Amino acid sequence: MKLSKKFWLRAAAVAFLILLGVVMFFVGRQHSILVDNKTTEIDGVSYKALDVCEVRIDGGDPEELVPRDRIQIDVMDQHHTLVVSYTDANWEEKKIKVRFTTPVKEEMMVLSIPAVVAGLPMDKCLTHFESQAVTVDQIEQGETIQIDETTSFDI
Amino acid sequence: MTKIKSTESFGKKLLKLVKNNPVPLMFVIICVICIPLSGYSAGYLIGEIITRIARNSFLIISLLIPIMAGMGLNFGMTLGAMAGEIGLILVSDWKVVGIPGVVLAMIISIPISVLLGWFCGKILNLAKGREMVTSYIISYFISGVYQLIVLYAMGPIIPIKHSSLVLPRGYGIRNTVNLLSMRQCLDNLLAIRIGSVRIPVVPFLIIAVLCFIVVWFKKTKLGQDMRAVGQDMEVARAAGIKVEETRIMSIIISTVLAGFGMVIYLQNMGTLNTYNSHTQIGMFCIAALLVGGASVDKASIGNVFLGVILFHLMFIVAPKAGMNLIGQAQLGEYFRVFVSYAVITVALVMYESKKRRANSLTGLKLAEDQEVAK
Amino acid sequence: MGNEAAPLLEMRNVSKEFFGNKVLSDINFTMKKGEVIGLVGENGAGKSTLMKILFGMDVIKATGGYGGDVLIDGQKVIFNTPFDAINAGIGMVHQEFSLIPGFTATENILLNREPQKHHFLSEIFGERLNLLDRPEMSRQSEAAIKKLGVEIDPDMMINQMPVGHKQFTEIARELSKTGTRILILDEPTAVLTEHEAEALLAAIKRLSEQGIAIIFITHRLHEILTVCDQVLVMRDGLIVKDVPAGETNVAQIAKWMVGRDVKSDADESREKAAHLLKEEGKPVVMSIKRLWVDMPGETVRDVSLDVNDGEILGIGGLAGQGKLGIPNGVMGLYPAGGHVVFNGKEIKLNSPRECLDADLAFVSEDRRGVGLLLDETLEWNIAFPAMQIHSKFLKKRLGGLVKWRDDKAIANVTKKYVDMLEIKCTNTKQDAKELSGGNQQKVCLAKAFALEPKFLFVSEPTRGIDVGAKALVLQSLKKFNRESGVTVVMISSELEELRQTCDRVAIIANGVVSGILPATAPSEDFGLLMVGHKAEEASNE
Amino acid sequence: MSEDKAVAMNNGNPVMEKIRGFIKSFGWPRLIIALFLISLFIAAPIVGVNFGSSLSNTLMRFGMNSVLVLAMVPMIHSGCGLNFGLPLGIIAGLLGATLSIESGFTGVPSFLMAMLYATPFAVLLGYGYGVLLNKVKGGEMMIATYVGFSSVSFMCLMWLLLPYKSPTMVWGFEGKGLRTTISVDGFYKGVLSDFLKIDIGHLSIPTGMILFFAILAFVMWAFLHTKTGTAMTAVGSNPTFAKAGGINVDKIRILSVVMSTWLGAIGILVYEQAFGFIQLYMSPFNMALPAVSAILIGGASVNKASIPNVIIGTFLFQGIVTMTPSVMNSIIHTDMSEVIRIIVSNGMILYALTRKTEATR
Repeated sequence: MKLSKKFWLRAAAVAFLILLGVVMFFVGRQHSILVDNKTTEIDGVSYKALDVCEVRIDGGDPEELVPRDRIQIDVMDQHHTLVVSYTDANWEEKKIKVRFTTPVKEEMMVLSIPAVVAGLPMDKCLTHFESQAVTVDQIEQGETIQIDETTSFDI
Repeated sequence: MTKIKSTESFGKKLLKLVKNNPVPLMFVIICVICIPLSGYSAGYLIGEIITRIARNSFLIISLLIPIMAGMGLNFGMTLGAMAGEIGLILVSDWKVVGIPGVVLAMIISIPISVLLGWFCGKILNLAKGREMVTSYIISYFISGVYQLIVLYAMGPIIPIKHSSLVLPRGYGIRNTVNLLSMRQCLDNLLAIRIGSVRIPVVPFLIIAVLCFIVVWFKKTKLGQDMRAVGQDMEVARAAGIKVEETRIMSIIISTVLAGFGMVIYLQNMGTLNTYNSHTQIGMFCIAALLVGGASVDKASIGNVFLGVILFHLMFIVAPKAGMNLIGQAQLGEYFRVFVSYAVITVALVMYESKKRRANSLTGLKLAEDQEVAK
Repeated sequence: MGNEAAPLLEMRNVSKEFFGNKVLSDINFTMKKGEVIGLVGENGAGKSTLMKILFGMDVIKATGGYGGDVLIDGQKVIFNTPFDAINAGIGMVHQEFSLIPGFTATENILLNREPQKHHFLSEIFGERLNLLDRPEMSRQSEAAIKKLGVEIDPDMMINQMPVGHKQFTEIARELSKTGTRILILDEPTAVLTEHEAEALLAAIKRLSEQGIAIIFITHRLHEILTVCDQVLVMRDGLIVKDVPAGETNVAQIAKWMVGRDVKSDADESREKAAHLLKEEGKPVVMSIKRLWVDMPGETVRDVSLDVNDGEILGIGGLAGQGKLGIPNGVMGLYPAGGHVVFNGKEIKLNSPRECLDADLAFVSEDRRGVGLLLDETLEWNIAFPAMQIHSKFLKKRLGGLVKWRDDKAIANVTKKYVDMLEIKCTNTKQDAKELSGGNQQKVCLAKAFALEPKFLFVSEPTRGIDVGAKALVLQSLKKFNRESGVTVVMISSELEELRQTCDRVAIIANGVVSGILPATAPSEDFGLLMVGHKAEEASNE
Repeated sequence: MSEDKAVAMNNGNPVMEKIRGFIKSFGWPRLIIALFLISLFIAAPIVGVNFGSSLSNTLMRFGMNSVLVLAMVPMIHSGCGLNFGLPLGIIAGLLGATLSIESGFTGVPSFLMAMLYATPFAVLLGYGYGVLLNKVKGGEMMIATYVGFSSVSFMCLMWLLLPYKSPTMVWGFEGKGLRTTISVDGFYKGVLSDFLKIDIGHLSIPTGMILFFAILAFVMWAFLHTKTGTAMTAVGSNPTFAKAGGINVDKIRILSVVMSTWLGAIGILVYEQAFGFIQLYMSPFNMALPAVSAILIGGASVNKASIPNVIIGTFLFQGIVTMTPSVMNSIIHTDMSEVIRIIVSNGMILYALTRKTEATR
């Protein structure tokens, strides 16, 4: 059976839509990056927290971190640039710019700034974050579902 | 002489205008009375109206095509709204945000809308002559199916990961889904400000494109067929037009557009009332369209915009006017609900009685002929 | 003309049965290119069935097809749907307009055959998203209108057009179809004014000159003589005459149309004449003055008619001329105006109740729509009007406060009429919808008889029922009239039936009374009245 | 179910033919619903749900809702279609209820007075509604729906504005405007449902309430056997026939609408006395749909209905509403009753609307 030109065009249109959906999924995927400025130990080497630093991801607002700070930055897409400005031991202003990638499946990751500053490869600095089991939601008890055609007159 | 004639014709024109457009005029009067009572500033009102045009027009435009195909007001547009909501729930669980999230939600809604629209069209073909009441019941019926899916299947069957979406019992979606991550992302893109009024350029562009598509659609073969089917099914059938197929098409198109419209609507609202958002949307869209001067068998893009402006103006000012007048905001809220329903009732009654009046015209003509013959 | 090639259209031994009821037999005729054939005949003569066969209408196939052959260009053809017929070059303009009211003439002429422009999106979404090619549409419709040679505005909405223009639009639509060679016009002039009809006749001539063959069905016989080359006269499913138009005249055609060999019973006609003589002195019981009735398809324009006490008056005429409108208007089922005086009292129109209270009764031609409660029992059907109007079959309860339905009395009266009219049913509790047409008709009669009226309108009492039932129905009507002295007005499309049953027969044409003749008058006189010649003209010719 | 399949396969047997004819006339959806309910009743004792108390529950709800379902009958009979405008009758009932409490009656008299007060409102509203429906013949159902909706929302304004004084009904802190829920405790709570109540173990039968329904149903049945009742049926069966038979079709239709509206008003009073509360504002909004689907489940169609349809339909519908939560909960630990109710009831209405034989009107 020979498939008509129309069939192929239609298939292409559907494929385009699916592809668009997939692209949108990748592009629009939100990742939460927990930026850490803590003394950390990676592969047996300890990296000390910075005294003070300023972090920017993807040209967003700069955030200042003092030691033992952890902030959450939400980003879209997989490819990101990180800019860290800090003052090193010699009181010299330094700026480091690195690129990194967040895998699609990762929703929340920890980014260790001391490791970045130490020049470690990004896959060492950026690690998967296992969320703790306890959330507010599990404390709250029940929620009644309102199925009532008349409740929302707010438009 | 000429002057008298022109004023006379003007008077007649005015009378005709009043006679042909009682509903919009009634709303103009309500608004004129309520606006000063509410005490809102012009800037505030204009800003609100612009937001609401951007938010609601797309949904209302989705009603136009079934009207063209003679199927009356499509109360089944809520089916599309539900499809859009399912898209949004999934997208927010997948943590796809911003404009990509909106686009993805729309893409997900398409197959669901097509399926539901096809179902609705099939059923309406079985109930010719009472499409409206049937589509109205379909919307309730599918709403039940929607609840079955969202309340019971989401979790165990359709994986939902985030506890912020799922009810504490472990399955089913919460009453409200937060869409903060994509809230007004379309509206804010390229938005410009004139004075205190923010103009959401992108939604307006989308609506403009849709209007263009509707106008273009009327010029296509399918559009022509729909108009023919809408005016006389039997003649269209005799001419070889596939009547049933054409009617189903019109409902499918309307449902898909309603799905898109719902996504646009909800990205502006920023929250999704999982079990209630869609139920009222059909009613409000239909009321707005009718307020714009449309009737069951005739509606245009102009009706959509006039309707949104007048209807929502009333919606904004009524509670405040009630508050200032009697000291009860609740009164104004009930008032606007009452007006919405009353508008639909009046429009339906006018449509039905007009149909009957047209039938009695021939008799009058016969009597007249005999008078002349004498 | 005289080429040796096969004729454009030929019918050979065409016959058709509806459920064992022969409606067409042995139809033979041929038709040449550019020929205009006039087809005339009474209602039910088989004209429309013949045309349905030619046009491949679904109903023919659904009822078992037809016998014989239809040949086009000497080739045998079988049309399963109208679309097959259209492809073979046959165009048909039906009696009822098949136009979309809110479309322009152009849009209607090219309905579902619009020239289209292809574009990219239609590749994906299908041909139906092609854009309409408006300039090309205008060109084609103007060409079709020009071919017809009439002046209609192609951009005018149908619902703003005068009737004549609608008719022209319909014809133009057939012409715009590629290769239309045969055009069937089913009573195209019935709705036209004189002026418009003339324009149409001129158009027919022009089309014939262009080589299009036309079958022209009409009741206006002089039109046939003006434009046709050949006249086919049909009666009782047969072609009784096939003559060149030049060799005949209106009176002759009228005679052929109606003049079957009446098996006139000498006794009966003598009896009838005697009865008529006896009744002549009788007073007028109902007098209808300037009645108009708005009944779709059966408009009554201006009817004045006197009915004598105790007679059976027949009202005949061709379909669509308004004979059915008279009883429906008087009895208040359709909007009506004018004056009706019964027994010296004016009857209010548009009020069925007043008529029934004045002891009038009506058996409608629309059995299923008006005559019966299909979903209810025979008992209900027969007893209902009598119960409501005369409060019969009711038991008083609680000191007359409650009028309780007396189901036993109802069963008894139903039984009586079932026996009297020989209604075939399992029992009196059977639903009316389960009965055959003839028995349903008897139920309708029983319903009217149960009212015990002084005056009875019977509309098309024998429509769609078999021969046996027909005779019984007519007999019982006659008996009812002669024995109970009830005045009966019987409306029927079958002239012979009227002449057999009635004392006098009034003929309605174009919404007015064209003449009243005694039933014994020769049938050609009736024929002339039917086709709209006034009584004086009839006697002149 | 498997038995029915066997029936379908067994051709030629006259008994089987008869059964198949019965299924066809009864309609698949009704059969499925009936089988579903029967299986619920069978499953109930197995999963440990008390049969007696479920049955009493069903009976209680039957009594509460049956009069509302009965209110469908007159309008269906006269060919006005399904009464989606039932909220209008309910409003008349609510006016009666609130006026009776306002006048300070207690006990049985308060119920009687509520009925008495409700009557003129029901007649007046019903008359206007009937006149309107006569203007829109052919489009009754859609317009009925919206008449119901607009009247409910209009009454929302009125509940706030009308000068009610009784402290049991008025918002305490403001002193004006009625509360959304008003207790009828001390007024007419249980006047019917507790009257002649029979208790046998877990089973309790609200005799009074069922008796009250029986009286109304009998009156309705008797009415349909009178001259006017016969005319009403004829109007619904074929309005042209009725017109040709000298019936004033419009008048009969108005009468039927008034009757439906009045029954709606009485129905809500019966509902309230068992339920214990008067619910105002938006609550009458969706009262029509359950009543409509109940009578359809009982075997009525868009233009034919009988008293048995009311009884069977209400019992089936309320049976499902009461049984599904308890039984389903015991089986799968999930309460899907609300969703099932929505799908079943609206599916039933949809089925009735799309039946070919009924689509002619």
